[in-house]
Amino acid sequence: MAALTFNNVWKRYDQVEAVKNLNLDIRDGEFLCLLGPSGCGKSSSLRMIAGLEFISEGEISLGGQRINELEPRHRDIAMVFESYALYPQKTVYDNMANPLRLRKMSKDEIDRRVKETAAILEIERLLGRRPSQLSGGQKQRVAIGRCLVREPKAFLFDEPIAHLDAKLRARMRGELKHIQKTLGTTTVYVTHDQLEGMSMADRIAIMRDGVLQQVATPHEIFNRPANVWVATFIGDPPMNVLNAEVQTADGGLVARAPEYTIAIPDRQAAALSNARLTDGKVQIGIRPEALRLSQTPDAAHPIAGRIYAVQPLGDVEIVDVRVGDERILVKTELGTIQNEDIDVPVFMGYKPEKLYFFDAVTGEAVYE
Amino acid sequence: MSELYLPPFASRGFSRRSFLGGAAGAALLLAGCSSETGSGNANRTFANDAEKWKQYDGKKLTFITENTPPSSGIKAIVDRGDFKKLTGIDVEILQNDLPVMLQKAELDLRSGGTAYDLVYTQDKPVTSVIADFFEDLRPYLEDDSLPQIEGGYGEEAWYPNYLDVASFAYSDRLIGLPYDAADSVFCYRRDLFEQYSGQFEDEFGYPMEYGPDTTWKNVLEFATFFNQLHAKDAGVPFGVGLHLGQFAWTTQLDIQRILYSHGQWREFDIDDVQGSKEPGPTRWGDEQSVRGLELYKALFDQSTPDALSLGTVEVADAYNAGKIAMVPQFHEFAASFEDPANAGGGGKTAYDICPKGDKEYLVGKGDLVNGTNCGIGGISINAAASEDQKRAAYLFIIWATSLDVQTENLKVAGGAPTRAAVGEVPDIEAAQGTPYGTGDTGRVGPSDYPNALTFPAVNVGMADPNAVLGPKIPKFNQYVTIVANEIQKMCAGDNNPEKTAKAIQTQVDELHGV
Amino acid sequence: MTNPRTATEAGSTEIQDDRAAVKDDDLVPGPAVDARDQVVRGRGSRIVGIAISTFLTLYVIWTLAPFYIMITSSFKAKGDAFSLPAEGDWGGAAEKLIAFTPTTQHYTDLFAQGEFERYFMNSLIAALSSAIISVVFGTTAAYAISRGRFRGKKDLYFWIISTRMAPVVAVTVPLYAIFKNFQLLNTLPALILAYTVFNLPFAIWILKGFFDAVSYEIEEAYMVDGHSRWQALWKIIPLVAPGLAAVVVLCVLLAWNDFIFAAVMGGEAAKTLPVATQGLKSASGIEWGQIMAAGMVTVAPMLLLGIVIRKYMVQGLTMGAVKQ
Amino acid sequence: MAVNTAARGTSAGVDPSGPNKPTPRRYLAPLLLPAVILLALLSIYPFVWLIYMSFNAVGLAPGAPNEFVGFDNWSRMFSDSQYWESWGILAKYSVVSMVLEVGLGTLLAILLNRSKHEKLLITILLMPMMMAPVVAGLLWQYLYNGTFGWYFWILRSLGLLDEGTILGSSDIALWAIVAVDVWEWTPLVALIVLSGLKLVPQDQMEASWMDGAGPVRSFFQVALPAIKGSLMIAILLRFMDNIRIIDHFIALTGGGPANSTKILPLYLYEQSFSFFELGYGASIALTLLLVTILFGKLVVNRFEEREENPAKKDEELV
Repeated sequence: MAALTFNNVWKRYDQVEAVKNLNLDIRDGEFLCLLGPSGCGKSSSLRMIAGLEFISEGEISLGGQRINELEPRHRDIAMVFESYALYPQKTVYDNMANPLRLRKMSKDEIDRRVKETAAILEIERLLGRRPSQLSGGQKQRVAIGRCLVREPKAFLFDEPIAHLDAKLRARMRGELKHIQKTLGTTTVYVTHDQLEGMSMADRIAIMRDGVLQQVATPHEIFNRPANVWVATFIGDPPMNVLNAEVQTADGGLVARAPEYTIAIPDRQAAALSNARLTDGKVQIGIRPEALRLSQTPDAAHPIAGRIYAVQPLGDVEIVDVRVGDERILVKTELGTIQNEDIDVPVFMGYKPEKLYFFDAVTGEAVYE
Repeated sequence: MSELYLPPFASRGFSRRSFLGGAAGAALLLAGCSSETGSGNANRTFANDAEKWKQYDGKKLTFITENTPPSSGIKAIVDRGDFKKLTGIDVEILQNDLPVMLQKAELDLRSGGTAYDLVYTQDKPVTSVIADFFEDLRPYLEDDSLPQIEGGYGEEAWYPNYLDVASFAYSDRLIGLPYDAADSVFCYRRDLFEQYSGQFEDEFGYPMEYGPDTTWKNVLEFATFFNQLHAKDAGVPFGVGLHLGQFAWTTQLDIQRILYSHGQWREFDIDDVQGSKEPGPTRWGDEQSVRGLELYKALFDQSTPDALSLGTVEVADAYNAGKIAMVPQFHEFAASFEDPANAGGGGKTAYDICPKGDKEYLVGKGDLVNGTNCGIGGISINAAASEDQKRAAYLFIIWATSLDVQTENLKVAGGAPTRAAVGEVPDIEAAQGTPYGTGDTGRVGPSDYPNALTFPAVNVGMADPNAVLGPKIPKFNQYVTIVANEIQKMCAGDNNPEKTAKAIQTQVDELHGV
Repeated sequence: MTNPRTATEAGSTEIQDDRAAVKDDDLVPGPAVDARDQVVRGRGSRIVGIAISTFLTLYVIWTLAPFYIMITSSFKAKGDAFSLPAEGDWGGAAEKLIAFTPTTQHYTDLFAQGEFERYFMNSLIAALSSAIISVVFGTTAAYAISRGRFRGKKDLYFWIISTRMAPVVAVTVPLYAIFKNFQLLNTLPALILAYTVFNLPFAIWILKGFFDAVSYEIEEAYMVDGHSRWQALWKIIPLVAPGLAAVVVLCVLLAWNDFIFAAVMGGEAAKTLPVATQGLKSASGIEWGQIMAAGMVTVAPMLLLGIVIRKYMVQGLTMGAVKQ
Repeated sequence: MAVNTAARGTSAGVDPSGPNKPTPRRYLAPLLLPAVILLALLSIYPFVWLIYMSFNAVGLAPGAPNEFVGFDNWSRMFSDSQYWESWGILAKYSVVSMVLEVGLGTLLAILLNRSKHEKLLITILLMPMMMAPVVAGLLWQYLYNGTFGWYFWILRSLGLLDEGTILGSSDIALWAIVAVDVWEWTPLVALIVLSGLKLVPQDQMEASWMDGAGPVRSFFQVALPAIKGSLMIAILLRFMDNIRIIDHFIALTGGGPANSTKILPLYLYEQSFSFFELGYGASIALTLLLVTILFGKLVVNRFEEREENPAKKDEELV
């Protein structure tokens, strides 16, 4: 078990820069999630740790030791692949025993470890089967088992549960977290699914276009996103972002758009006036759950719009509201909206303390 | 397959001489035969020879032959229109490697096909295999409605022995006329002989000179000498070249020369000219054959190390490249030996009769002769062709074997004429080596008719008692394959001469059901 | 795919891996082709790299050297140009191999005396005709086998394939006897039929694979649109066009390069280039220059084909084991 | 579990993929029959003829009766030492060229697979295969020639050949033809194996590195099982071609020296078309055919297995 450090790491493929100057400390025993959309460089980063990709520039160290030049097999890192990558001609037992055999472990020891691990994963009865006789979830467990038996310095997971159905995914999230906590092994987990990151990781590292956006606990990522991109990436449904201009009014600051004007709370007003906004342009972020709806206009619901669509989701419903050219999602309790007809006028209110402000040009969040 | 070989009538030992001797009987016989060929123009009368030549104006003949210079020469002469002008007949000449040619001709003739009107019939590899499918030419010889052979059919006009070999197989049917010839002569580097004669004498006690009495044992010693010389980085790489590789029948000829030189040893107890469809037990395996093989093996050990891959052509290439001092070779190769572009050629070669047998290798009391063998190519007519085609084909045969065409062929392509008179054409006579027997048979120097350099040697070699003409047996190609394989094995060191001779004997006798 | 070195654009023989599409992170290099270049290697890797380059270079030389010698020899004059330097004289060897005065004599001789134009045409006619027959009959049969479901299909299919694999000589023996009865010997039709023995099964084999890859829904769509079943079949022919091209090319290659059939059944009237080339060997002299020239005439058109349509050549030569 | 049913469906012989829905039979016949009839005329009829010939002494002349000889040809064949020797030479030739071609071809395929010049190299590798085998034979005969041959000269100059020539010695000639075969056909093996390598699952390769395997170990653990099918196809195709095509032998040695290169198909050719023992030839041809058909069965099975493989691959992703 060891800490992992990225030090000014770059990854280039010919013309394309996949990872740009990545600096990241992963603590010993930590469960870190590398989160980002397709092509953000998260898999490249993971594969550089594994040794499956060259490090174009910079340094990765494991337990304080530089590992750039080490071949994958000498790094003592285990990895679970998206496709599980089980050896089709080998039984489950042999798949799991393979890394141990390569380490010239004694037969008894191998047997003991494989059976122990199989017990943890509840796959003892599958040991004699071949991968083609397993379901997706079972294969996934075997792939994890192949990593666990080794007791490596670090685990790498590359979208391990992406191909499972939703129900199984939810269950596996819990199990993976449990296992990681039990073993306490440093873990890097790559996913594009923010839910996996939020639910499992100690910390999340969010990447976009090869650049690390933010590293923080799930709580912090959700509540204090570093920029508008992170803010909209995390959360479901995503945060609403409205374009407005900051203006002075009534001794305070307001954000003004053609359809509405939002008063900026005092604690943020100071930061916003200090911040050097270009032409006063600002983006306002409001999570759908921070908005409330009324079908009658009043002071608590100052923003007027019209219903575009209503999506009921059991106990809550998502209301899609058109305001001028923009569309705003509101998450509200079922039954808030009586008349669901299209184009019926509605009025929105918000909690001022739940407003986020971002520099419209740089996208950086502005906090007090 | 045996039913294919049932002879029309058995006639062992019936030779041309007896046939010609009984002239009156023959005339009767011919009269009888000609009446059978009573279709088409057979009974027409013609005002003159020109009309006789022209009677098949517009016909087309196909002649399948080997891809050797004489045939290329004929093709060149035909292509320029000589024969067409004379007869109005078109001739398509197809040239192939001999095995391919045989394969095609055999397939066609055996199946009664008429793809080929005329077939090149090399005496042993072709004639002895498909003799039964050729037209008997005797009626044609006496047919007034056809032009006749210039100079007649007889020894006066042709080289001795050629007629016998090309005309008969297994019967008294006359199935072909000699058209070209490949006779073995002994070729050696005269420049090297002169240069090292003294040195050789110092070591072996007699001068290194080649003559009619030079024996195979002498040749072996010459070769040994040259190889020793080469070990000291002088002379040429190898003493003597052999024809061991590539084609089985040239391998058989290579050993046959040597064996025949010792007591005129023959492979079968049969008549060389007629051959036999049931040759009986072979003589392979007897003491003389073992001695002969021992001599051959000794020669092999002094020959080029790649002898097993050298066929006739390859050994000539090696000789031309200056790698070999002596080689028994077919006389048509003189043209390439005289080519000044070649390192070993260009006037350095002398041509003489093949070596004589040596008494050291003779078992018993036979004669020692200068064993000489040959491949005599005749032209024969496909018996299955229509009457008119056959008669038109006959016109081609007598034209192609005529004195003028043979002389022309010698000029065009370095052909190998079958008529003695070609050698008497003034230019060609001048180009020949000095007459045999003067002690200086090998004429050296550039020539317009390089092949003529060999004529003096050929004249003697191909005459009795030196010439060995057989064996004509239906399974000749199988026979030579056995011989070649076993000799190659012997030379490769897999078998000793005695076992080799016995192995040949066993297989050949099995082949003939003895 | 943003990575320019991924497998997808690499062309013919690469097999597209559908996992690439599922993969979330497009920046991961495509499977198989280049990925291993990206793997971190140990210290010995440079030496290994040099060894690999050396091996590949040597192998290319080993492959091309005979061609080089063939081409140069076909342009060398007789005599000295053909002689070899003394053994061990590498300098002299290099000189002989590179510096000589080229002559087109051998080619002129071939076409002037050897009737090589006719042999060339014979080769072309025999090869093309057999290819066309095979592709026409092969297309319908392959379609039927691909789409049809009937008893004995497997056995029928195996019989067809085994015909392609029969030893040439074994087939020649009876075919000779049969063609003789039909008086086909020494004609181009005999050769065309003989080549069809091997080309037709081959065409069926390859084209079946192509038809298998065309979804039946496409035909159903045509039929729903109002086409008859025959029209629907006709409409999907363009979809197997690459297969048709591959088959034509390979059939031509096989027939063009045949020796045994042409030697035994071809005769003069249907003499093809390989037979004519072999026929230049004679018992009284081998004109290596001319044989090399004839070899060039025989091989050049196929080399050209091979380079132009490499993809189909690869597929056909491997009996479709290599899919495009 | 859906996967398992699909797999079961496959092994039960039902068309797995779905596209090949049945076409009504009345449409099949006109499509299938022309080719089948043509092929039957060109293969079954000759085959029956071949069997008939093997029991006869065949006369080629029209009307010349074929003489029924019972099992004479067959008993002669079984007691013909050359027949068995020729099998031996064929086996020796095939096995050695196979080992070399598979070894070299696999190595080449691996290197090609990682090469930046893959396309160029494949084009170069294709070149020998484009050459008519008989022309290749002639070309190599020239290269081996003891007077003009460059390869002969090189071997001599390197001191690798002290006595004798290449085609002239019964110890070397067969290996010299093997070299020609390797030259012309190793690329074929390489291409087939290369296509197999393209199917090697990269993730499994990586997994095995992560497990701690070195390049050699991971090749045997992951790549080899994946290319096994391709290798088998390559091997069988080459074996059958060795039986099918004898052009190299005809051009290079004609079976010599001392029958050391007379492989069985060549012996058959000699018996049939040099000696016109067509009946005997037919017996030999039948035995060769039998062996080829056995090999053919194996090849077709392999192909079918391979065609089912991609399905297996998909299922791993489910």
